[in-house]
Amino acid sequence: MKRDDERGMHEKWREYRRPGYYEELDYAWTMTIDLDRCTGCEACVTACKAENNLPIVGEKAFAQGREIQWMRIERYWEGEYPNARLRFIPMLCQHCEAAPCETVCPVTATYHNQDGLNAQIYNRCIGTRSCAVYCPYEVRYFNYNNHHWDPPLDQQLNPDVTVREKGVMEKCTFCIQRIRQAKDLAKDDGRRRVRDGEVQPACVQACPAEALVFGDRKDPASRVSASMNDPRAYRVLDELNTRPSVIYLKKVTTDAG
Amino acid sequence: MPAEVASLRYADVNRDVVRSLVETGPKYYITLACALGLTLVCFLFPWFYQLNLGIAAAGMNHPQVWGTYEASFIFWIGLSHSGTLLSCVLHITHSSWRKAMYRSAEAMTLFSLMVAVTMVMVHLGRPWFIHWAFPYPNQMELWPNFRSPLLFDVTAIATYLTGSSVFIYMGSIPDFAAVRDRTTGWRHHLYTLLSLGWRGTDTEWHRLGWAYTLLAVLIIPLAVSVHSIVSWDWASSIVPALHQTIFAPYFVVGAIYSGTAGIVTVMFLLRKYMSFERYITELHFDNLGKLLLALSLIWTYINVLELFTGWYSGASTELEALKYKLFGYYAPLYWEMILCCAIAPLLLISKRFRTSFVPMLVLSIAINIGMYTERFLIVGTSLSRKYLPDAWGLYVPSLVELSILVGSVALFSTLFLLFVKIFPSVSIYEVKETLPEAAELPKPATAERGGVQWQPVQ
Amino acid sequence: MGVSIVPALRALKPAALTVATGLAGVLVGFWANAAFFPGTSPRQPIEFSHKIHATDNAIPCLYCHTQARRSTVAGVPSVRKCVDCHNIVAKDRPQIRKVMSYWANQQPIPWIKVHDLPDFVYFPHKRHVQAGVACQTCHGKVETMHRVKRVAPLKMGWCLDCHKAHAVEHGLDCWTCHK
Amino acid sequence: MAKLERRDFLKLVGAGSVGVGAGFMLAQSIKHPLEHLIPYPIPPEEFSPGVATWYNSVCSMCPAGCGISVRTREGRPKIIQGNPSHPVSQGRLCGLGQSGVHVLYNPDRLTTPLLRTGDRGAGAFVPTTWDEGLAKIAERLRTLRENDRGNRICFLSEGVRGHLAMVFERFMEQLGSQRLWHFDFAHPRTLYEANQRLFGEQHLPYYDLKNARYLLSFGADFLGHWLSPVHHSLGLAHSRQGRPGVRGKFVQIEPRMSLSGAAADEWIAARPGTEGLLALGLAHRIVSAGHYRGPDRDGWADKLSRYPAERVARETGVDADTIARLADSFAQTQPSLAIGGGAAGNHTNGVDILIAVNVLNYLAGNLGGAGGLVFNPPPAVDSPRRHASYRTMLDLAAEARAGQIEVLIVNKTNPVFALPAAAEFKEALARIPLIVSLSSFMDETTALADLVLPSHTYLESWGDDFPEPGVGFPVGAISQPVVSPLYDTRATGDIILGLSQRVGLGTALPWANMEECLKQGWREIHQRGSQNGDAESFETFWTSVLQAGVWGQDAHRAAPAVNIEPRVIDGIDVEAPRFSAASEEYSFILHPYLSTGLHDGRGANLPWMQELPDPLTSVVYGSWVELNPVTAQQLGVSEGDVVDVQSAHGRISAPVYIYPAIRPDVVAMPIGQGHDEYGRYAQRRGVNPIQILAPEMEPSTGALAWSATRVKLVPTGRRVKLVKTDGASRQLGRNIVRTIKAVSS
Repeated sequence: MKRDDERGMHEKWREYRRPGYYEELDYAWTMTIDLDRCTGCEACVTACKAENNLPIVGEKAFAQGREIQWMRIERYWEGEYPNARLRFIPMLCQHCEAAPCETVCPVTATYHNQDGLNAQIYNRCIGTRSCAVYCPYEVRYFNYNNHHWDPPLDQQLNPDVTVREKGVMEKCTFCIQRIRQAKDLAKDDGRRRVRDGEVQPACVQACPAEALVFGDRKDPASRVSASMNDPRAYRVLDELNTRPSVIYLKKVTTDAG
Repeated sequence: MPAEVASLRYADVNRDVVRSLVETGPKYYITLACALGLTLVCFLFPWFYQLNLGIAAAGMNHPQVWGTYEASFIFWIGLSHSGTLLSCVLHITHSSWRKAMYRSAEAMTLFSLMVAVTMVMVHLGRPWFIHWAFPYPNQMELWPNFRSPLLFDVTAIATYLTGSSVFIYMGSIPDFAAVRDRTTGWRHHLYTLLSLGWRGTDTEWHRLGWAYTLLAVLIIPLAVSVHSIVSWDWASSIVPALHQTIFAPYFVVGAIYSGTAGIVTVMFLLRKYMSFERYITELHFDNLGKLLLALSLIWTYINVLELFTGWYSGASTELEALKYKLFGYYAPLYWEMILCCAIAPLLLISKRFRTSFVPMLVLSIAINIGMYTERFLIVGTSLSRKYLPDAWGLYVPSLVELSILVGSVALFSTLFLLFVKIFPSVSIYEVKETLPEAAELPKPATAERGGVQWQPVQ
Repeated sequence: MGVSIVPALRALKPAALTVATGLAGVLVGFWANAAFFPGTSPRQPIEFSHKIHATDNAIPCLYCHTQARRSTVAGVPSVRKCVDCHNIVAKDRPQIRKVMSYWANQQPIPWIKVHDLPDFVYFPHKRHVQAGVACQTCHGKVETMHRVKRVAPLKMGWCLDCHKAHAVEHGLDCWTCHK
Repeated sequence: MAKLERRDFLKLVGAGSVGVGAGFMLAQSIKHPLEHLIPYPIPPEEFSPGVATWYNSVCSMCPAGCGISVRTREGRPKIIQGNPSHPVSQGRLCGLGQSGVHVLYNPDRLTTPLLRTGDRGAGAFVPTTWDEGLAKIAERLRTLRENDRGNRICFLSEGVRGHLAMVFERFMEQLGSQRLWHFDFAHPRTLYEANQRLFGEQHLPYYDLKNARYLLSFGADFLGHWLSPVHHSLGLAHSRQGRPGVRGKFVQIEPRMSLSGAAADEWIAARPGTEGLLALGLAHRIVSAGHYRGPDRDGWADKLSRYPAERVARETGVDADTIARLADSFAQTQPSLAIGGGAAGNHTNGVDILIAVNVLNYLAGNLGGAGGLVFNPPPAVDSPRRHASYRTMLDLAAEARAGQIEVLIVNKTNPVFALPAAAEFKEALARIPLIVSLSSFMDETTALADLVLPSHTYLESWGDDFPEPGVGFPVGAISQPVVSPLYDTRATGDIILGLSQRVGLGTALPWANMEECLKQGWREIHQRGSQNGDAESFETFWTSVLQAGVWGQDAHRAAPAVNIEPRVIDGIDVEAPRFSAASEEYSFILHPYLSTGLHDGRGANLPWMQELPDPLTSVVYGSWVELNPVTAQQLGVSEGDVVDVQSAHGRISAPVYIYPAIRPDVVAMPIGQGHDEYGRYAQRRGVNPIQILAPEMEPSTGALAWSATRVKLVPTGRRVKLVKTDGASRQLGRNIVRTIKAVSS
């Protein structure tokens, strides 16, 4: 096979468009979210903020709808009192295999990488925000201004993650810094591949209900593969054919009894 | 042919047009100063504030990440449509009534395109990196994303801008020469340069005629494609109410519609304030009125169709988006749009209305307000009602946005005011073609082939 | 009336010439700054000579930059590391006295970064060192320099050239180097 | 070429120089700013730059006692995660626990000892030194002790466990004072009492949610904040999806849907205060339907005959069919588990209610086995029962008013915020001559102090913790400093030990600092372990405990044969709940609940917690009043309308939030906001519903019955925009959250 840079643009394009291209990824990082386990406690939301240098935007920005939550919990009510029920669903970047955001970015600041991740390159972003328009999951967040951390809160910032400047789109990366580190460690150990469970994004790590499972779906023995094969598995907005890498397991309801 | 036109002689045309360039009253300067000041205060200052602070200066939020800037962008692109496109269509169909108005219509195209490009800059989060959207070899070894409709946009608009500039310039060369010959001092030098040594020989006329017609033919599909491509920014998304195949024709029709209305406005102002009463006449308003009526009917049809497809889909996503547009926070704007763009233009059925100048001005402005509203609603409501109800939101433009909207009009006016003092805003040579005097002259031998029937009197 | 553009050009010449000179000046100024004040070799608080250490005394790079093999950063040696040797060696040189005064006050030496990558770049020294990339590939012949000078442009294209030449695994993926 | 004129030449030179200057500046302006490379004077041994180091410790954000792992880079903590080896948190952690880094790095931390200068409460303090500060208080303590007036010293601490509690205990003992109290607003005092009365157990049992197949929760928001939320989440998740073919069912009974209610399979809104009645109604059904076959069956049948389904249905508002269904399932689906707490324990009949809930566990045979109540062995270091009830605090206030208290030491507890205005605690504090606060923050109580000796945060200090309730076997963990102190503060233990040295308490507190104290304490634990043949040296043991972050013993307590004496059975009854004020005027029952992020208000100064959307309403940065849609309609208010919530003891106003899952006769408000002090993130934000609570108490324990206040609602006509993240709250048939019906087993 030719090296990546030796192939012409057309050759590459043809390859990207070939059905099954994404099945041949290095890894196919996948997350499953068991809605029957999820309690909506938002530990994952905090973990994400801590790990990924999400800004403290302040009350005013919240009132304007400019909060940044790579991981958020959506809540949907069903029924009326006394039979009202509340359903939670954690929503984060779905790392779609056919991501609408990837086609629209004019500068390729967002693209699909060989690990099946929907990458967002902050320093390439020019801020057209079209990816957020195209994203049906609304998980892309825009930096409307530069953010400030009252010192010494800035000392908490994770040095492995860029602090985003104004005018840049950002979103969940599946904690790429942790994936990268796990790969680094694997290489240090002389291993070719990362072991199952070695990478845990912050939200997965934090979840007190162990509702989130993360791993490589190409590895049939991984926990996430087992989880994906649960008959309850489904994808949100499946009808849009975005083919997300985040797979939800249906919430179980019971008869009275 | 209206009487006022019939009474014109070549010399009158020359004198009137050159006068419009040379004689500048204090009123002009005051207007220019106002426009310039308004551009500064309402456009540049807020923009710098926004560059400094970030898009936080605007009212956009999650999930409504596009706002008035994007709406203004489509609006200005739309406004740009009629000028050159109409001019080209009328040129190749030999519609002689075009000749008095096409220059300013083309200028409108050019300047609204420029303003549209500025709106893109205003819209971007990091406009200082906009060059990354252009394909050029660079040390990062990266290319833009050719799959992106936004990149199609960049290409289409850049092409259209180039085409329109060349078109308007080319059509002006004989006029520049005419002005050159009637001015002195720095103006003479300027027009000497601008006219590129035009002498008015048969060969020159012949070549100009060919080039002009060729360009006209090329620009027509280009103009249609530009707004189709702009519409793909929306239509190729999967946002409910935006993801529609009708969008390309819808946008093109809307664009021509608002552009034509824009021409009416500009015609009125030129006629009134630049003393072109004898050139821009009831005939023009009548014809433009007919065009407007036709366009308004097509536009209304597509709007009804949009409602129908939304309802017929039966999908909650489409229905909710439609419901929000029709009855939500911005419902008054929707009905205002319907009033301005679908109902009011029905007045154009009456010829008396079409040939009365002030009512036409009012209507043309109303249509453009309505069309701006349309664009605002497309951007400002659809994104608030996407797939996940939990993420629904509300978008209200901020003061900075509104100010920049006003400022963009001022910017356009400034550019136009400068234009009328540099370009002959009524085409001298083409108007002359329509005069009775033209018939008296011997036809040059090239006329048969080149379609140019007249040669200026030196 | 003549139609020649020559008189017009002549009339406009002085203005055009002024503008052209001005623009040419901008280029010259830009070039002069980049060429004569490149900032690639800042004056350090202590005139530390890599030549004396690495060539004359043959101290290997990793002796002081101990982290390069294990960490993302190469590690700048602690003041104690300097003092460990200079307690004995060349105690009376003026530059060494400066080091000792930092040590006496337990102050860090405020070295100025010569090789500075933007914050959005993830550059693990250990990956490169473990892959056998010589320090000199990116840092130049530091061992011959009295004052360190950046010789590589440290631009993205430059990184990519090397990644391509060595067919680095996923060496062209943005997320390999950007964080 | 034409001759260049002098003027033109000058013009060109001018233009050229301007151009060169501009170009030069342009190049200069796009240059990278100079950055420094700062070495360590002495290289740290614990970490190397660029490589993360992990430390295990214990979370102190709430009393659950989760084990944590802190990732540090270049000596600075970056993120807190659960410690996978710790049986309580098992590698998981809640949002509040993760916000611990914001306690450490809080910009509003007190950085140095402070001495009051102006009037009390005026907020005028000057920095002072530790020597001066300690000397000042030590002198007072010594004088009081020497004059046998030691009892005039009062020590009010947050709930602490382990050796720190022991140090406090000895310190006060040596001073000759009995006035040592732990005060936590949310301490489940009635639960302890109920367990004590029915089972004779001092310690709370371990609730084995993990193995239960049927869980009945009476008011306990065990996923939100009750006892050990992280552990409970793990347990519930496992009970549902951790066992192939078995899915535990869970029913929640509470007037307002809590986080746990939202997770429940069935949510039942019984009338507030009647949870005990409902439990006994279920018990009646269990016994009368023959599900219970114990030897004392007749006694129970007789006793429970007073709770027929009709009566219970009438009084609780839960229909008889549901009662029968729940009771049958509860008794037949084994193992099952009933838990009670939260609002159900905070009524005037709270102890009765919780006893009634335990009766269910007894009757269904849930005691001692997997999936039921597991009685805990005593912890390795037992904590004294020092939790102050509301009555204790009232007594304290009375004593203060009577001038019987001369020195008050407050350790990180905030009674001024967490006691109702009706207690007049703040006014009582004014009568105490010397108030010393050891808080890390300027909270409402600290603002009234004369001397502030700011203590380290838990991430900077030594300590240990023995979770309560335990997990069924002895567990302990050492909390170690993960960062060198950021400011001129000292660890609480060190302050007390330093004081005791200055006062001359000598032998009882011989340690120089907390680390020594801990080491000695853990040496004893190690020795006890060594007798069982564990022969490693103490140093190895110590290091291994620090590294693992946890120590445990495989010593499950044999299930005690619980036989409830007939006398106790006879005593079982639930009184009708008492609510303050008349129901005619005050027509709603106020249901204050601990906010998920802010807990009892302690999290209000943490920006992440302020910005954490409330799990159920998505509101951030403020207070709100939850109303049933029907109630809201009757009052003519909608979301964002500000209403006055008036009790007989005060009033507060907050915007309305329409909450679909709350009883129409109940209004709910989150606790946590409404701080006057406590730093920039907490101040002047929302209201504090604790302030308007009626001083109703559970009579036997003196616990504040904080669910027993009646209020009326008066719309103010003002409107605000409620700051929340949610758009629309219904799915509109879009199938976003999909469900699947369980095949009933």
